[in-house]
Amino acid sequence: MATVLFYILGFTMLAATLLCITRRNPVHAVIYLVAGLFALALMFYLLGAPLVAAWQVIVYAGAIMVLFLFIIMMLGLAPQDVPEGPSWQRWGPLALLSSSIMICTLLLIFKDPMAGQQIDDFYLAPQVLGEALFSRYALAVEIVSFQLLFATIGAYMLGRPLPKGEDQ
Amino acid sequence: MISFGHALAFAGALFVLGLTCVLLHRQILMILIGVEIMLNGASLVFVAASAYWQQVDGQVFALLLMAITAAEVAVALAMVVYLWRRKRTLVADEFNRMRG
Amino acid sequence: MSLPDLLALLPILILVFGGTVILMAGAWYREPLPLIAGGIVTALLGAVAAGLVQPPVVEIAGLFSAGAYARFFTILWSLLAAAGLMAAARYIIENSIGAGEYVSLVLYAAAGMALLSSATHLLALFLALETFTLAFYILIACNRRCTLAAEAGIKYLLMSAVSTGFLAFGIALIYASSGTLSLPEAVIKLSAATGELHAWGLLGWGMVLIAVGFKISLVPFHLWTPDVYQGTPAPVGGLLATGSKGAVVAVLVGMLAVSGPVWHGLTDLLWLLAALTMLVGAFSALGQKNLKRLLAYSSVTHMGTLLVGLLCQTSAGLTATTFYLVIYVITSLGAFVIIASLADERGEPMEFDQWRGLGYLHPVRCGVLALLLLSLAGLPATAGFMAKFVIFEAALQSGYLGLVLIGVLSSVISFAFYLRVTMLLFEPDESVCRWHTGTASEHAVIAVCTSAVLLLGLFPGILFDLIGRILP
Amino acid sequence: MTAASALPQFPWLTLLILLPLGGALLCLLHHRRAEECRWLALATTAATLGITIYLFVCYGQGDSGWLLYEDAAWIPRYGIRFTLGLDGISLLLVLLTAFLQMIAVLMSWSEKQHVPMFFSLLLVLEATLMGIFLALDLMLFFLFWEVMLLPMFFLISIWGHERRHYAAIKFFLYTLAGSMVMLVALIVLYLIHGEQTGTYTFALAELMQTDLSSQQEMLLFLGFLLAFAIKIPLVPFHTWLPDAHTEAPVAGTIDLTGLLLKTGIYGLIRFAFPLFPEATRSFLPVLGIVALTGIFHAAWAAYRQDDIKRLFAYSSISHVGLVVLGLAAWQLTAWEGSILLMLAHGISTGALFVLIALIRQRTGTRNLAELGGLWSQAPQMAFLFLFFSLASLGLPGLANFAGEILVLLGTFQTHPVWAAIAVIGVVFTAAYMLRLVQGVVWGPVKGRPTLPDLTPREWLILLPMAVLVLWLGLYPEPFLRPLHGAVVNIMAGGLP
Amino acid sequence: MNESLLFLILLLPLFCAVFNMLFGMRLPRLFTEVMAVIGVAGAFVLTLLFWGYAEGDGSRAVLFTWLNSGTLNVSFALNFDRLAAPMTLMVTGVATLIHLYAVGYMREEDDYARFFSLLNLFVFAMLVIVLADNLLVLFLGWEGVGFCSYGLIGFWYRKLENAKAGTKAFLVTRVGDVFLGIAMLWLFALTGTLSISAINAQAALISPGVVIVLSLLLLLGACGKSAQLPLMTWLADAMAGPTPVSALIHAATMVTAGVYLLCRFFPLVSLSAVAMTAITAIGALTAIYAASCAMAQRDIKRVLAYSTMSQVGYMFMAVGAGTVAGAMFHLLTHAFFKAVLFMAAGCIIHLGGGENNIFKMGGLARRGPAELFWVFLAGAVCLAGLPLTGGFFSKDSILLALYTYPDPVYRVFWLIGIVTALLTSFYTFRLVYLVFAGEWRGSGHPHALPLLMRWPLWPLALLGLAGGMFNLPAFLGGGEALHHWYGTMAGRMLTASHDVEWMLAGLAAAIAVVGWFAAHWRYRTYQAPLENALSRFLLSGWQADALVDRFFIRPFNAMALFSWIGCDRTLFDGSLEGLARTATRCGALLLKITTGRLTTYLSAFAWGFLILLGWFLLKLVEGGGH
Repeated sequence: MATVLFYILGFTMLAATLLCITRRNPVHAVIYLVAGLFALALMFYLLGAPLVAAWQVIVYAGAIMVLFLFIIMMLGLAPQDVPEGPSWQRWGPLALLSSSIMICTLLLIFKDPMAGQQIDDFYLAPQVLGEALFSRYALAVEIVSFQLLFATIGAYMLGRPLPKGEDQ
Repeated sequence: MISFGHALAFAGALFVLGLTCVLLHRQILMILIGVEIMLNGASLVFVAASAYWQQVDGQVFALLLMAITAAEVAVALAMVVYLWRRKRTLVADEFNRMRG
Repeated sequence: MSLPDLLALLPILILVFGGTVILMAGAWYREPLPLIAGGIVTALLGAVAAGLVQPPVVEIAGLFSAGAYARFFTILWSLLAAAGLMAAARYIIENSIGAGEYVSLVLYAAAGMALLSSATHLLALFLALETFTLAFYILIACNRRCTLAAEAGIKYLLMSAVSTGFLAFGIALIYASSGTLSLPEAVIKLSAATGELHAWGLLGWGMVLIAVGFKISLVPFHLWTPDVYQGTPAPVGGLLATGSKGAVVAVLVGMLAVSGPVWHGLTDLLWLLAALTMLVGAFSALGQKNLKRLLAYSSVTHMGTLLVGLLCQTSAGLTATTFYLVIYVITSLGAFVIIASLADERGEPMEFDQWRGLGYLHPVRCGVLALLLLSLAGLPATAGFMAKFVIFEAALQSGYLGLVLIGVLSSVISFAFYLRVTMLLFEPDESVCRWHTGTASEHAVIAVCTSAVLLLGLFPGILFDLIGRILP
Repeated sequence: MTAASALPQFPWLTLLILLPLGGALLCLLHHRRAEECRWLALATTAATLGITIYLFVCYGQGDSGWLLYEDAAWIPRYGIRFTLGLDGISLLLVLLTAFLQMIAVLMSWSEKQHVPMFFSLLLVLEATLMGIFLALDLMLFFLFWEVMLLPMFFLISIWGHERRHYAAIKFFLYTLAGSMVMLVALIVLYLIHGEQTGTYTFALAELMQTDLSSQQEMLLFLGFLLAFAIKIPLVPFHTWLPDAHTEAPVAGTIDLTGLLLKTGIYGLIRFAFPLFPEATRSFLPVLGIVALTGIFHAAWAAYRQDDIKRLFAYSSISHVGLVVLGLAAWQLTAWEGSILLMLAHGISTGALFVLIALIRQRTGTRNLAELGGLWSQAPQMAFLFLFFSLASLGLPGLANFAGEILVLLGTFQTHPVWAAIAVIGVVFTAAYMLRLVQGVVWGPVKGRPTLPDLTPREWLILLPMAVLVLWLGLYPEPFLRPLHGAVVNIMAGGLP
Repeated sequence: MNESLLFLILLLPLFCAVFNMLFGMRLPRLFTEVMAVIGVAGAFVLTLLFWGYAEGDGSRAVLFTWLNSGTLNVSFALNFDRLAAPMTLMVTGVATLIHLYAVGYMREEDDYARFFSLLNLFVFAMLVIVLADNLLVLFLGWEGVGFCSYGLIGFWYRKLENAKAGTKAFLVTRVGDVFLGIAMLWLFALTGTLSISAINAQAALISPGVVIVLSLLLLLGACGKSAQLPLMTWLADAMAGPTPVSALIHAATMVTAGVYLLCRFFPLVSLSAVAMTAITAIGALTAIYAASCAMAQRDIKRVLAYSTMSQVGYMFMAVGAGTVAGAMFHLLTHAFFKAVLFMAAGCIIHLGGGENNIFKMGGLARRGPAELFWVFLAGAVCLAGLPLTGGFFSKDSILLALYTYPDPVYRVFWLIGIVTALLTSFYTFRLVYLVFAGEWRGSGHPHALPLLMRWPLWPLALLGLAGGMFNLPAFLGGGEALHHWYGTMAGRMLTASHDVEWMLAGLAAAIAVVGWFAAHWRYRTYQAPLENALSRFLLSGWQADALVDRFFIRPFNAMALFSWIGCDRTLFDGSLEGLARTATRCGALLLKITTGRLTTYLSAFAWGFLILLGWFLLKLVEGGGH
């Protein structure tokens, strides 16, 4: 049952993503992506990662994508402002490139002897994850926190309005 | 029982789709979205591998990856705003004053 | 996190907390000079701490090494940060960039590089790499008066983001394949599986290679380099060209030094990459008319040569690579600082027309620039030659005659374009005009770099001994 | 190694290198006073010349050991040592270097542009040349060998004539390409030796003991030979020389002809031959034929030149062809002749370049079609021009003849056909030389009816050269004496 | 006295040459002139003083070691022996008179110091040849005379033709030097020494085949200097020089150097019959060739030049016929009368106001001083070989030697000699008639003849006329003094019955007279020069210059052009520049990839990734294979 669900979710996710990347309107794209991310979150859950799944929804779908939407709105990127996304002249070689990459990647992935292994049932309780996060990986968390701090600074430095007369 | 290979295949497909998005679009925001998709693919591998190896590390990586993505997106979007203000365009190819 | 761990982390802590303090101070205190001075002192303190404090542990939290090798690079990157700040002082003030933010970002980047150089864990590697990459996004673009900087910023950012994607996926695959995130273990597991080639591991390492290749600009992932170098203000460019590449190479060297020869599956590929990189970099630089772009292509060539050293995977090769790296960092930094020191309200001299005949107006700096360029080219009696020599020696020892010959070819071509610049500098030209005379701090950095290049060129034994002792 | 006595002796050889370097540094530091730089440079070169003459007088008695030997550790990790040694061959070349460099300094006295840099480059060049002729550690040699290119490059590219950039780059890259190949060969040799014996070293004496398979030896020899052949230059690797000669300022031209070309030959003698005796033996016939080809090819090409500097460039190629022929003959007399010819050629052609520079200064042209009647315009100059041209075409009694005849006499002993063909080259030399003299010295006066004749300073430059040309031509014994022992040593495949 | 004092003979002219070179223009003219004459005259006197050294086996003097390397040890050494002594005396003696003459001749020349200096240097170099003990020293003089003649022929360098004539002389003689040089190298390789006497002593040990080649090499070397076929083209052009130079170089000294060389190496050369025949053949061919050319020449000096060539041919024949004494005898008498002829020709040209063309002269017997006519006539009769003159005896002895040579081929040479004698007599009297008979046809104003240009002719004229006395043949009651003086060096003893000798002498006398009559018949009254093909052919010296141009100079030029343009410019530089261009083009191509557009860069990323993937797949397939 879980297995079937996993595959359904997987293909849903891929479909949503495919729709996302072919949209010309960024708002549509983001919405499709959010759908894909939800499916992914459920896959995480099925793979025994409830906390990651929850955060996927909260952080990715909830925060990051909303941030994207926010920026699109803020800059007022109406669909006509968006350059014609994929133009058909570029499709040919790109489709070839992408599909070759896709085929090669999948071939490589299936070529590995481990590809046939099954994932045993696994469930990682949030508290175990939390413990690992704040003991073994405490230093990593610190680094990430600093990174977020400097990202804020950076966003502030770059995002400030330009002095008068300097925008073109 | 989920096949490890299949999980990775989903992840790989997601990654390649993200890469395709990056290649396909000329608009900076869409390129960033493509990168997010690629990173999601990576997360899926981590989580799947974590389950396969019955370890916590993969999930930790996935979590921290998410955080880092957030930081990066913050800066990237600030840059987008900055560029928009400067040039009123988000087409990546418009930024080609330096070349050769 | 125990006390010994913290003690071992002291230099990083100094850099990071010093940076944070200066950031805070910058919010209240708008005078830039003291902030910059504080930053320099912090960086130097970090270096001193790394040099003097003997850590009680060899590994920090299973993520970072605390060995002599890591400390050496911590010192190097701290000093680089100090030099970068000294060179940037005028740039910060004249462009009214927030000094607190700038200084803290540089210190933070240095901390990131130091962490990367000492990473022994894939997560640590990823985080440290992201850390200074993030800092560079901002540093490149933070000069709001410069349009080229914005363009460079977005190019670097997007390319870097994609490479992050590759790195993350690569690490994920390695993890999936080996079940561990510890760097040496993962490497050993890969190399242990010689009987049956692990597709995932191979693919994972390949993707990591792409990310690394992007960072150190290997062909074909090098295309951003000239654009970003050109757009980036020289004080930042100096750091970008040296630290961000050097730290990546350093971690690879450290990894190989611990794990011994690996990469059986990748050797041919790396061979090809190194050859391509050396040649494409050299050929591309031939037609350049812009000094910073030229330096970018030259750095491509240099990274190709470094890759030759890495490819050897022998102790001679790693020593040579480390030596080469240090020399490259010093020389390259010197060149960028000279460009920075000449910058004035017109910007930096970049186009060749601006350099023509400049040697007679600014004889010392142009002379030194010529020397540094020739050192980059590998003229004997400068450090650059010793560096090239040891790489070739190691490569020949490992039997890479073909690569060495390609390296020789690229050296000869490199000489062609470096010589063109040096010739240009001393070509009498009436229309040449003066640039900034430079400040004492800039001159100090140039002097240090120059004397290091000369000293290490004539007496490279000092550095060899040091590297011999620190290499794990 | 025997001469490496335990007694600490005065480090003359190191001084020979350091003195010009110090002078160069002082010149640079003193760059605000151009006038004083000239004197500084002159004093430095004079002091160097003094030392070399002192060494010549003290040690030029034909001892077969090292006349002087200095050795110090340098980069122990790679077995690189700072080893200098002086034997008869080096002694003569060092002497020539010091002499010609002083001439070059005097000749550049009226240089106006960027004087301090000019002289410091000249002095650096001198130091590196000394290093080349003295170094016994291959890495040390290579270091000097490469660094030498740089001052020359700048001399051409900054102070040269119209096509200076082209010429400078061509010169640098061409010679660099060769020497990079040599570097690779050098490292391979080092590694092979290291693997065999366990000691990794660049010391010439030890590398000579390496056992090489004949194929290895041939390849390595070719690697070395390429570098030297380009520098010598042997046809067909010679085309950089006419350009470099033509475009270089006079001091540069003197150094190029007089000294740089000699470094290639010296490299053959000192390194390529002793390191790879088997390969040398099997390659000598090829070398001889190449040298012969060079003699004729260059003489022909010289015949068609209208730029007199270019003409002399080709004449130099032709002359060094004869020098190499003498080496290829592998015969004692021929070798001594070759080395003597190197000296003679350095001086006589050097003097001719001096005169060409003076002629150009006065007439503003180097084109044969625009010159003529120099004897009416400036008889003293014309006389000297004729004199050195005759020396250059090998008139007996003048310097070149002594060397040439030794080469030919020696070569005939082992390779009669080569020698016989080379003698024909003598006519060809005469052909282009006489065409030159006819165009410059004789004929109706073109341009101004009179030109300022030689000034005392110019006499000061040319007179010693004329005296030396006569001396070498009539009584070369003092210069041959130091060679006897040294040449025997090297031909026997060893070092003193 | 000491033997090394012999060097004074050499050093005196050298010293005066150097002195005049350095200070000549700064001192009074007279001083320079006196120095110049003293240099030569002093040498003459010294030769006389040192005459005793030449007797017996001669004397060797060593100054210092010149070259010393390996087995080679060459000294500056002189050998004053019986062969050298008369030659030295002749060279210095004639040169002294020529110097005196030159003082007068160059009275109006400003650049006199260079002239006298070169003249002295020339004498020095010639003496070096004569006195050299070893081949290297000989070569020094050999090349030295080459250079001095170069400088003297091109003395009036402002006219480019003169300079070119000098260059031509130098170059052509240098071609000969190549053969001498090769011979020298070979001799050294064979014998391990360069000493001439040592080589001659060892000559018998050399294998016969090698001897032939060596002799031929020496012969060719001699041909260059002596203007024999095929290296004769320079001599006629060399008349561009001042007349004293022509007298010195082309009469007395340089052209005879070749003969002297062969005489020096006679012991070696005579070992090979083939070489001897070759020498005779060359001499005979040149003699008749030059005589034929002389018949058509219009320039007085060129007539004399060709006559010189022809007479030197006789000397070669003499050597070839094995009589060194005969060769030297003719050499001496020829030096005297030819010097007279040249110097008188100088006076004639002077009188004609610089006119060289004999068809624009005439009537000089009355127009000029009578003594000039007599002096010239004296020289002419010697040249024509009228009986009892010096020329008659010396030529006769050569013809005798040819006639009596055992090899029948020599009869052919003898016949050529006779025919040549006929031609000689004809063109000599043609010259005399054209110059002295009839009316003045020229236009130039005569220059005054200084005294110094007149009286040096007399002693030479007398010596020429009476030259026969030196070696009067036995059938005339003579003692063959010269022959006896040379002793062992004299070569073959001529043995013929007096009847034969009388017959030959009579024939020679008859031939000379016939020639005279023919000239008298043709030129007694003025005849304009013939303009037919034959005369043009002879005038141009059988088109020799054109042939040389066609077969040597043009190919040389073509080769030179090929080396310079074809090889260096096109092939070597072209390929180098092509390489550079290719590199630059590669660079430009690579720069095109750097479009500045992010999409390009990202697709480069993707392509790189694809290649990586492909590589791995390949690896895995291969890895799966085994």
